[in-house]
Amino acid sequence: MKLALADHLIVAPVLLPLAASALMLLFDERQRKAKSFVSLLTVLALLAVALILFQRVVSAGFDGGPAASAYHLGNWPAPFGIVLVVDWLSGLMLLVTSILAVTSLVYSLSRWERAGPRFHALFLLQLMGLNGAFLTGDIFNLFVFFEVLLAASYGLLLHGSGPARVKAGLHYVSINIMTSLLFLIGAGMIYGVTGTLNMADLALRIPLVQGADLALLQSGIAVLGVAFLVKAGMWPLGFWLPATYAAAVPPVAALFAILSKVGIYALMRVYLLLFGGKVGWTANFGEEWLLYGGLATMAFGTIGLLAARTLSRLAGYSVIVSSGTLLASLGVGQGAVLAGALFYLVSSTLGLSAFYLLLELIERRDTDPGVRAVVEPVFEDEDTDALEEGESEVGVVIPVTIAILGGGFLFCALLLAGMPPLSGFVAKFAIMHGVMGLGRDISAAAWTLVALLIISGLATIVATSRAGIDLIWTPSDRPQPVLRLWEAIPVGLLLLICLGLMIFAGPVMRYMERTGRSLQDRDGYIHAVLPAESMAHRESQP
Amino acid sequence: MKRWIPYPLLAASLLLMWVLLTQSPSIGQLVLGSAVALLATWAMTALRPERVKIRSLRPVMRLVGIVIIDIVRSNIAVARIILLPPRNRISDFVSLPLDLRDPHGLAVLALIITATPGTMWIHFDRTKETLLVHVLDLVDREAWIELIKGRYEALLLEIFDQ
Amino acid sequence: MEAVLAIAIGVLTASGVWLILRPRTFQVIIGLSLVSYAVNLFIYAMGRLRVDAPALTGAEQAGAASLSDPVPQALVLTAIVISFAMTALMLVVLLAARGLTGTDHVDGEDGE
Amino acid sequence: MWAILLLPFAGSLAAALLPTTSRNAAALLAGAIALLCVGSLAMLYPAVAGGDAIRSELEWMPAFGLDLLIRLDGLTWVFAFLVLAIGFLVVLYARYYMATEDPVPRFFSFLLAFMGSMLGLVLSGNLIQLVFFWELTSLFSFLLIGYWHHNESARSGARIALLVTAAGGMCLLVGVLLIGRIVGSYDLDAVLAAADRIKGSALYLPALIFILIGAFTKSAQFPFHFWLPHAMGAPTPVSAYLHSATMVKAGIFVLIRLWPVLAGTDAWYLIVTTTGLATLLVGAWAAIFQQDLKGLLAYSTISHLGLITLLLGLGSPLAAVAAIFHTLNHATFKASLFMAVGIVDHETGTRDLRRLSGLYRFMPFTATLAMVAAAAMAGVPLLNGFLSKEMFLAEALENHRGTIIDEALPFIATTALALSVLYSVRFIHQGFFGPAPTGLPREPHEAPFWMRLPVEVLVLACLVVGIMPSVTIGPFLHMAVESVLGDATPRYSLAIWHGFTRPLALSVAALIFGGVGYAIFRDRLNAFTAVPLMGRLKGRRSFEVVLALIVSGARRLLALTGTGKLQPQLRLLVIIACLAGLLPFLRYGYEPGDRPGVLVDPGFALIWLVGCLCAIGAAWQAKFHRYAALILMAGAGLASCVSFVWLSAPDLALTQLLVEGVTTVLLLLGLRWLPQRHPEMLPRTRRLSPYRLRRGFDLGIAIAAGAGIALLSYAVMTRPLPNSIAGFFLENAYPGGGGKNVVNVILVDFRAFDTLGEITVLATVGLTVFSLLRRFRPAVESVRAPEQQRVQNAFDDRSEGREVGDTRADYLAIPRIIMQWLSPVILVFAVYLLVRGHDLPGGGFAAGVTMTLALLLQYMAFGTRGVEARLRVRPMSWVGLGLLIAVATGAGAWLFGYPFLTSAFGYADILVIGKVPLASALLFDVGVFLVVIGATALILTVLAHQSIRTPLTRPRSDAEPEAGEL
Amino acid sequence: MTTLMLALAITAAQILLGLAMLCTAYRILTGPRAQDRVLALDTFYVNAMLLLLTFGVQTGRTVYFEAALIIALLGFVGTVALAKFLMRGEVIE
Amino acid sequence: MIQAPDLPLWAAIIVAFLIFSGAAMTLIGSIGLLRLRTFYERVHAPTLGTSFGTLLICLASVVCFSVLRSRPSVHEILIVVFITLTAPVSFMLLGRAALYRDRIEGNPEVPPQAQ
Ligand code: NA
Ligand code: NA
Repeated sequence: MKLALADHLIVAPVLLPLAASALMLLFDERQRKAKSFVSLLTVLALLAVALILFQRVVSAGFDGGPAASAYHLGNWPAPFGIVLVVDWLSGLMLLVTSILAVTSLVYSLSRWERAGPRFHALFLLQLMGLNGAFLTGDIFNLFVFFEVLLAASYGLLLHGSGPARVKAGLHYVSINIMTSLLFLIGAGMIYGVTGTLNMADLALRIPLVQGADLALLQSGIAVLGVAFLVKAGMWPLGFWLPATYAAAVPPVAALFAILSKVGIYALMRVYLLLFGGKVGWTANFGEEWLLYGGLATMAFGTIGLLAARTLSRLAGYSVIVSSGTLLASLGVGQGAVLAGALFYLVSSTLGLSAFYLLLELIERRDTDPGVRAVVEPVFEDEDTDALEEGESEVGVVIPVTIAILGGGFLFCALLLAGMPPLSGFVAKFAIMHGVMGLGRDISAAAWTLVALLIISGLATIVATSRAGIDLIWTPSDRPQPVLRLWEAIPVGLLLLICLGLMIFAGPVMRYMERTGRSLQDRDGYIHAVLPAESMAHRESQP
Repeated sequence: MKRWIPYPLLAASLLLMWVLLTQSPSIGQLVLGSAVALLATWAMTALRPERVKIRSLRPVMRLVGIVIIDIVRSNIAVARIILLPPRNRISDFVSLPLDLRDPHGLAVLALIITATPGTMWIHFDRTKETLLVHVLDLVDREAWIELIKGRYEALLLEIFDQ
Repeated sequence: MEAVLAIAIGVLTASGVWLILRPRTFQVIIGLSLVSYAVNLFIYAMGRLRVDAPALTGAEQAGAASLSDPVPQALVLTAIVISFAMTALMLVVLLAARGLTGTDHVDGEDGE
Repeated sequence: MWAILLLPFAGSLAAALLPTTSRNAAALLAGAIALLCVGSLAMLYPAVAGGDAIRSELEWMPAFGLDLLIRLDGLTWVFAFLVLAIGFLVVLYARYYMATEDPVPRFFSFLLAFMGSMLGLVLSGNLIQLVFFWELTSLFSFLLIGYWHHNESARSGARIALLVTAAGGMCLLVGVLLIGRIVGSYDLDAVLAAADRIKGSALYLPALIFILIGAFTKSAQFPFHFWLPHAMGAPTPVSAYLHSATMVKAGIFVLIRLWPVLAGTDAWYLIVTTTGLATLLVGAWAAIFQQDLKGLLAYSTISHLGLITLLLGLGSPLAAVAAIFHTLNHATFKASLFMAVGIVDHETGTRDLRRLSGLYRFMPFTATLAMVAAAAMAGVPLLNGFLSKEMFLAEALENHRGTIIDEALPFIATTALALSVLYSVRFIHQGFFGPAPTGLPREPHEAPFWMRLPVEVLVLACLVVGIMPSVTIGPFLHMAVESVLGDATPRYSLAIWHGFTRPLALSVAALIFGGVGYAIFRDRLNAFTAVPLMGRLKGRRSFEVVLALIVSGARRLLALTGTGKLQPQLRLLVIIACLAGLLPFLRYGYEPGDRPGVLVDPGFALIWLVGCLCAIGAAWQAKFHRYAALILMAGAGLASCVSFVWLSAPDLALTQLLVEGVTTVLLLLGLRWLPQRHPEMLPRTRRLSPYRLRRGFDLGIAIAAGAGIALLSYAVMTRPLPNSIAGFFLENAYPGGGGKNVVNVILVDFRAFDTLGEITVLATVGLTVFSLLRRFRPAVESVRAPEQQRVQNAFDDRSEGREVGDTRADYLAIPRIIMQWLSPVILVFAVYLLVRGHDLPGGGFAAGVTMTLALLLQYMAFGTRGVEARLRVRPMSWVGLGLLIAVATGAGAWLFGYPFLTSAFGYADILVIGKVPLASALLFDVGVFLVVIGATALILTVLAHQSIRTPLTRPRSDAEPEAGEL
Repeated sequence: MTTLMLALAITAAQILLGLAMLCTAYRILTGPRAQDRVLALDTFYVNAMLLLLTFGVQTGRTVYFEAALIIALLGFVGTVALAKFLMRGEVIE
Repeated sequence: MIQAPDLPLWAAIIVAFLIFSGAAMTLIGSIGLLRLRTFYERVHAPTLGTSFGTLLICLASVVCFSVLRSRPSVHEILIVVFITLTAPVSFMLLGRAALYRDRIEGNPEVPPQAQ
């Protein structure tokens, strides 16, 4: 099958960062300017590609056409070759990723890229991993991209070195290696029982598994699910998350905001695709685990929010709460919640990212010189690329620094707490509307979800108001934080997008609803991936 | 010639190795093998090995023959030592002075001594020019020294230029 | 054969898991390696066992069904590479942790 | 209409952007906007007066039944008018109240935003929208209360207000969602039309409770009232605005708005009446003991809010009318009182009743105004407060439900009103009469005209309404009442004189009791520093204690439910994974399949006997004998390599064998930086039982995990193979992929994308390792050269004729020759593996690792410096190049219009050589090859480089003389 | 018959090699010294290589040859590193 | 798996003999690893496997595949060559390291280093 040039765009989100980072490896380590430039260019191109792909999904999907389109790598037919699929969900995730990429990168350019070597290559590889994970339609390829994104995240987490990062890194690496092994076990068993790795093909084959094979298949899927849940940070598998995110340098943590969502994405993708059929045993498989796990995660995150002593921990537990909310929303098993959950996903990801960018600016005043000493060169041959040297530290001191920081903080807090005027409120409303709006009775679990949504929002207010008042309102003799324009702009941009999400909640929600529906009605995806005759063939089987 | 094929013997051996590996002496493989062998020899020049100074290749066959015989003999001897019940056997280190200086010659000697069961090259002290060998069944210290110096070193001295 | 391999996988896993649960970083890295061995064998086993049937075809196609399943093998190859990479990474991180925290305890603090 | 809503927000934004010094501009802007809005609202009056609601809709989230909807009816109009008119007066007042150096644009910005939110709230025609603005009022009130955030009281007051009201807002949201669920719409008109459905629904009670919590928190009803007095840290204009017409009235507004659909049930009656009653009493009781004028007003506000709530709770239409009326009256007199107190504070520098006295002679105008307003608050005839109070008393005397509340209501009402009289009298008498004050922070004098003007306007309103109610407030009240009650609007009269009625009697009694009470207790009241009976129940303290408890509880709970340690996390992970894998078998049972097994080979079994022994040994030794554990691990690895060969997976065996070698070297490289561990280092306490218990438990987990995975694999292996995708690969590898080695064709063609990802992982890890080791800080003990080197170098140094390093040179002299000559051999072998990989076991990865091993041998033989003096080792570039080749090969397919990684192969007929198979996949494999060499070499050499780096802190002490024989 | 004889001989050889590996395993496990373990590991590698060769003869396939060749050519890399670590305290100086 | 390639009797006998004796030789070497007393004695034992064991089994392979394919198959010689080149390197390095370790511990069985 010959393709037009534009059709190859689907693979660009993976190849572009890969090629750019490969190119950077050929550069000398000192050519920072050039690397920053290439990096920025790549990220902007990624944003453009994501927008185009998104636009395609939107225009095709809302016209009633097939929103999902598949790219058969190597020109091998599915389910044999690997496919990349852009559909409602992956298009959205790509877009969110590239937005975060742009903001985090711009933010890092003013300072953080210099905290260690090879930042840009790692950053781009991280993007490649994320994009690949969102695009792939193959379960083992998903593993590979998980590894790519994890490998890059290890590098980025450790960027800047220092005891806190290294210790967090050790935990993060150990847990994730173990998790990857679980992923392999799960994926292996799924292949062992079904004989395929393509997700669409699996969706067709899984309902046909019968008898004693069922236990094996479910066992494999459950193990795989555990792997996803670790990434998503579900209680009690997500204790690593706040510490890890807190240790990372701000632009990295800001990009990591999407990392925990990869686990959620994988759950949505795999579980809804494989078990969305509502046929036989696949109906509602594992739902209650997601639900109760999600609720427990929300509760744990809430406790953490209240207990957090630093802003970065607070943000970490917000990530947990957000994960828990999404898991529980997935678990309540009501389609109407999906749209709200997706909206929430986008909104909370952007909000958390902004929060991570911001909190360092706020806490910057407390920079402890002792911390820096540890990461100073140890050996004589280090080249002098430490944070301060060479470049002027005098930024554009905006006279209203505090006002901007305070305002930004306030908006982030509101966003995370689910208060107006930003999109957090709409997201929370949409989830609650979904949870309460359906079914004959509101189940106890639904009530709990609502209660936890409220309580976690309150806890966010309690915690952020305490921290915000301490850091911004309380007079102190700390020096005025130095805020650079290019650090403020990304935060503002993210918040602006959240405001936009709120204002244009109608169309956005329409998209989310279509996304939610497409996840439940899997045919669009399967049709896009598998050739028609194989569908027909499979469907004719008992 | 020297410039293009710095180590003709090496190149030839590598080509032979290629043919053995591919198990097909077709022209195609020969050409490819030659190319690879050349590539490898060039790579070798980059490593700048010490020059191999060979005086004569004639004693090589004799050396090989001796070594094979010794290996067979000592294999049996060592097997007996292992299998038979322990007797009063002395195994000890033997230190002997060497006249061989050429590193490649020494390397071959080391290979021979170590590959032969029952003797073991431990250490060559270049300052004192003495070799330390461990012998499993040391009946007669002098006999062993004579064996090494007379049987192997002498031949090697003939082969390698000093 | 199946039983032997299953037991082998089990023993490797058990040893590895036991090490992973130990408090010293080096134990953890050895444990992860052992579990990786086990997982590689496990994935391989998902294609069922076949002796003397490597997945080599050719113009003179043997019956495809009689060959061993190449898919898990390809997956294991990828997994081997990745687990090697992860071992390297883990090692370096543990060295860094050892240097920065002054102990090889996984939590950076001594005392069991 | 949208303009009315948007203007304040736009103004807020504009004010925020003004320079901090432009107080006049900001005030002018705020005032103009308020006036403009009042004007527009007035123009809408005729349309509303007709009794119909004006609706204006903007699509927002139609899918959720959520559209932006402005709905203007009588009630809304009146409330909006209050918000805007009092807002205007507050702006005027604030202009003169706020200090010159205060950066007021921010203040006016918040004030305008608050005004907008409040307007949005009352104008909402949609319940969700209402909640939206409701939360915004919480937010902006927080900012306003905390405006003087350098004061601790302002900060904590703001935070308390925020927490309480935001929490209430979230409850309100739930309640509203429930209403939406019952009604099927959030549209206010739809909701109001569905009164019966709501009251009959099973969800009525939860909805009611949630909505009431929301309303009560906002309107400072007992027991949520405590935030209000603490909000007094706000600038007085803010208090005047928030606590008269706006913030606290939001709750009342919601109660009134939803009165038709929620009121009239027993639950409503019981909850609302009781709460109102309690609030009425508590507020009034606390107010009389206040020494701070603003505190007095705050509690009086609480009390009056309780009164209104009580009225609404009664459920009768007349009571509702009274409630609405009193809401309006309270807004006017309370706003003016706050402003008057503000003037007093402003001009004297204190608000302490005990210090103030005789101010009348200094500020007669203000005093008069305050007196009139206080009289209105006390319910003195000819003032507006009197009218609504009479209505209240009349309702109090009515029998509503025949409960005990009904019986007691007249007495309680009278008592509360008497208290109200008492604190009003106390306020006026103590503040404005008596001897001249002494020791005030400032010399008191009359306030400027413009500052008094707002008070005068409000007081005038009190008077006019009080004297001529039906002419002035009548139509508006009627309009508001009708919009709420509709057809149920009762007949009521706004006359000043209804004759000698029972309510009048109670009213008079209250006035007398209040006056007498003040006369008796005035001095004693001044002595109180806390409110008797309620003193212990300090709202803020207990709130903060509760918060602190929550936080410390959360910390304890967090420690209990979470962990920062790695072992417990891994333990949990393993346990959960085991359980997850196990659960399905509990349901379906475990049974091995019936596929005929492969006969056991003794060699294979023995290999694994050894392998298992090694694995267990590694587990046993890893703690103290790292080196031994490493060897044991390699043994186990070798067993799996051999079994891959045995089980027809030669590619895996090759790869794993090669990786084994590299891994061993890698771990050894690392081991150099890990200081020794000895069993002696263990303290004896390790033998304690919890430690053993944990080990036992871990052993159990390990065995369970092992057994579990063994059983799983056995079950799968004994089952017949499903109809898998493998068949396609086996059939198409040669015809479609041009390779006979199916595994390799999968790797470089069918699933080349996996391989691309995999080499990316390798490259990324290389980068990470590189980055991390650039700042490597070795453990203190291992900075020095290893002990062996120190000893050997010392020996060399000591010995005659030897130089430092000779031992090493001697050691490696012979092996290094062999290792060097082997490198071209290994290179040829690597190329062989690469070239043949497509048809036979091998491939780019195996070839790459082989090359790395050759390189490693050189490094081991010649040392880092030795090798790098000879070779240009630039692994980073190799990685980059390899990745680019792989990507470019894949992208080459685009030129032909095929997807990425589409392979091409053919047979090139080259002269002499004959047919040579060429596949683009081979080029891809070359990329893999390069990346693998680059990345593995990068990792290993970067590690190796650590040894030759010179630490900044400590000179390298190779030649350190140390005792020891060699 | 011929085949059976050969098969039995090969299997017997494999068993012998397996037993040889068991011997090496004993040394790997018990040492006593580090050098004993290394030596035993090296021997284990050689034994495994020979086992692979017998397997190749048994199956009549040459595809397993490269695995044996890798052990022969590169199996010693690990041993060299281990030995050098013992002698010098670090693998690459 | 009891199987073997289909060889003529003479070849089968040769192969069987070579393979069995090679394995036996190797086993003897490994037994030596068990039985011999000191490390320096034990270090001799594996050479049985690397020399005779390998040689015999490779010869078996040569015979087997040459007969099977009816053309000379001598690539096994590479294994013999490689193992002969590489095994001594390991043993030498290991032996010297052991010597150092024994000397540093003052083991009387090893000769002291001459200054
Ligand atoms: Na970092
Ligand atoms: Na391959």
